[in-house]
Amino acid sequence: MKPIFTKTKGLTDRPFHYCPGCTHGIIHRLIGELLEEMNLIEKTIGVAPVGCSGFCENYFACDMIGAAHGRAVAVATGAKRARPDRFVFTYQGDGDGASIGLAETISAAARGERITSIFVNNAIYGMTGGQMAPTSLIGQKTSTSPYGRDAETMGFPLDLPKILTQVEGAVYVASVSVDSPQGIKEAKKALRRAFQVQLDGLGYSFVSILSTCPTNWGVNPVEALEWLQTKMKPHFALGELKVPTIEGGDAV
Amino acid sequence: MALLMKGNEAIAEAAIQAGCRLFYGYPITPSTEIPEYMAKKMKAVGGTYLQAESEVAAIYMVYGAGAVGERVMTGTSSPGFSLMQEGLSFLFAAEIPCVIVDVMRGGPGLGGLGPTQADYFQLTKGGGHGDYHAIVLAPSSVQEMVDLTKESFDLADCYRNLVIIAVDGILGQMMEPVEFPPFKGRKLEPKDWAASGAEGRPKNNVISYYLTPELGESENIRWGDKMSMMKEAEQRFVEYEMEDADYAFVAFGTSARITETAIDILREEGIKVGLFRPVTLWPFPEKGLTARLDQIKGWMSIELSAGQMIEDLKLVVNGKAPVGFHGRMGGMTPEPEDVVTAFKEQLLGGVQG
Amino acid sequence: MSTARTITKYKFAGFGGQGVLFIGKVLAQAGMLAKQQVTWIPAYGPEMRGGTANCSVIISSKKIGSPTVGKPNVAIVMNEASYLKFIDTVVPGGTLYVNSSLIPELPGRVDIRIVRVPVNEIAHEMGDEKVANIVMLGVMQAMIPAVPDDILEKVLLQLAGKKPALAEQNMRALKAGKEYAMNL
Amino acid sequence: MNNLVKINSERCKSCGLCIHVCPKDVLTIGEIANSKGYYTVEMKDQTMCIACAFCALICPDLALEVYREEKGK
Repeated sequence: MKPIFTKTKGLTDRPFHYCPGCTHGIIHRLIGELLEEMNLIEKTIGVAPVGCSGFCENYFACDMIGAAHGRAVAVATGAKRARPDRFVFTYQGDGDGASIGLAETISAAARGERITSIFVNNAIYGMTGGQMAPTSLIGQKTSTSPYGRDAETMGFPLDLPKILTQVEGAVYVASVSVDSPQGIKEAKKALRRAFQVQLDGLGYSFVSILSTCPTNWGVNPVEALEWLQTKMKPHFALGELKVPTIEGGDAV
Repeated sequence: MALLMKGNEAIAEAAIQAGCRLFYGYPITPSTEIPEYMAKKMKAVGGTYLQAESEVAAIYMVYGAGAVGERVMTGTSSPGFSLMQEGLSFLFAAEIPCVIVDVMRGGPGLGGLGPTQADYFQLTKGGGHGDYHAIVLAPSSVQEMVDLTKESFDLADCYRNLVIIAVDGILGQMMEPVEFPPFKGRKLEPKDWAASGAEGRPKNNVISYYLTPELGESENIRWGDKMSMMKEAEQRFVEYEMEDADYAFVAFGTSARITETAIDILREEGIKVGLFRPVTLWPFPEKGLTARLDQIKGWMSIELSAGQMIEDLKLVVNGKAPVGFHGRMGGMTPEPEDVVTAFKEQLLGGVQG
Repeated sequence: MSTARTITKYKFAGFGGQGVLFIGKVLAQAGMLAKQQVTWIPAYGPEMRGGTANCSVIISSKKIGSPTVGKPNVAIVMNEASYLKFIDTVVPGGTLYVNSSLIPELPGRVDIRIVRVPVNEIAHEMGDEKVANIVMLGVMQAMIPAVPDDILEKVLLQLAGKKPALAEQNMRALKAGKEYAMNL
Repeated sequence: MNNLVKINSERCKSCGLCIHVCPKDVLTIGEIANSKGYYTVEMKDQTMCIACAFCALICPDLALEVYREEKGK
């Protein structure tokens, strides 16, 4: 029989600790596949965040560094500047990248660090039990917005990829979603381009991925896909928001 | 040939000579000559200077470079050092070798730019969370800043531990003649633990957490053993006029220099006093102090703070002799004559010279 | 230089731009070349702007303990604020060099020597007011030489670096200061 | 057709996303629980499987592998 789909060597054999239906696993797999397909496993230094994906160093087959809350991009910067020959990526949640580590993210983007950030947005703090995130939607009930997020007192959800399009050193910015097989294929395409941007030394590349949190959203995994599609997608800019240009303004 | 150099610049040059090719930092007075020197010189030696967006980012950039196995340094001053405390705790747990310079200035708060030693607690007791210690070196001359900086990278690599060079604003800003003699380093193990890309070997993870309390305890015990080892092997101090001393001052850095002059004044009056100068603030040189306990009739801690090191001194003296204190704060420094007067008042029962 | 134990503590003070840190550095460097122990400490930070920039220099025949100069043997004050700040700190028997171009006759002291020199005018007559600091260094060197003349001149030339015009101007200023002192 | 979705039942967490995206409805939650207590996914109708691999694409736990029957073998 011809294998159509088998496990990538870019991931270890360790089973994921994520809740049933959590789409972190899909994103891990896409990254693992690309590390293998692009022949990067032995050349990569990944940086893990704090949050649900804070143990992801156990899953990726490459060398990994565990960062502190929000500091993954700074750690990645330090590693990349020390070893410019290595492929360096960060894997971060929305709290990590858009709240406690917002300054690090935007500053690394402004410097055009040759690193790739994968930003997983599930509109909630999953690891700690479902508190409000910088990306939580207006009206969304979380354990720290029990009556729903209201803009008056808690402000508005932050669309980080949209902001990053305004930062010169951020060369590739995409916002994708892993809520369907088609979406997953597009997400992989975006990640591949982001990786290539780094390999080509063009600047900072950033891929935001809308992801689910069935447990803390209080829905089953299939309902979670629908919640993502109907509630989250309308609130966040989607697609390849910024692509590198060559002289003459054409996309490469 | 001797060069006349500022302490901050001498530290930066010594670091480069020790093989440090990465400096991540954020400028803050009175440590700014360190990043400035690095910005100028790193390029020439094929290294990297990077100005971080904050001290928080800077210390984690240090983490990244240390985790991939490279020699790396940052330098800052007290408020910036405060911002780095979270990172220091993480770097300790991840066992990242690195060198941090704290050129202390007045506090608390934004404080002033004058010299102080009021970061002593933060430096030696661990300003971040958890049970940890950095090796803390306290030079008292520009030459010693060079010698200790060169050695600090070996110490960091040897123990996979943080090494902090603690000076005050005066030492950072002061020019003194210095020489850069060749440095014979320690024999060091290859960094096979580093997360530098898993070419031809199993993958490495460099992390700072543990999943279970059992593992948490065993890791803490292992780190504790490492700290005991450093405590045993790395205590350092320098003595001045201690051989026949009846009374002894304990002081480090600039206050030790001031105290030396006070000792000269007292010696001219025939009073037998000496100086015990800790060179390592952590590990505190307990062994050297203990060896003098039977000899010394009274101790006195001289600090540019409200009295922080005196707590460590009292733990060692343990009631065997009186312990006096004199200090200035907020960026002021005592005159040697002030030290003399305080000594006479506190330890000679108010006898005026 | 005598072989007996000597230690001289200097304070150089003025407002930012008067080059007081520079002449302190020249003296320290010259002291080092003259095989003496030296320290140089600037007052740094906000103090460098406005009021009083100053530096402390010690030249000693033995190891220097305290590098701070609370009570200088010699003080150079280039503006009025510095005069007021430091006149009382000079040790009895010490010397205070005063830039009389900018500092009016103010209450003085009888237990120290006060040397008033219109260094700005002297420098101005030479065509460059910026070397007033070097003129004062020349006065000081003529009155109580801190280091051998040739070493001081060598350092002054060295520190001018690659600017021959500046080096020449400095040498002339040093000489002008010395000559002024001879006639005091 | 005799394509195969090979299920690593120890990795399956019974989330049901594979069933949700399968265009041919060949998967179901089975009656057997794995060591973690999850009733794992099974192929209920191998003949209908077109080996599109949508199930494996969306499986968050790497529990599925997909094989296509090769012609003439």
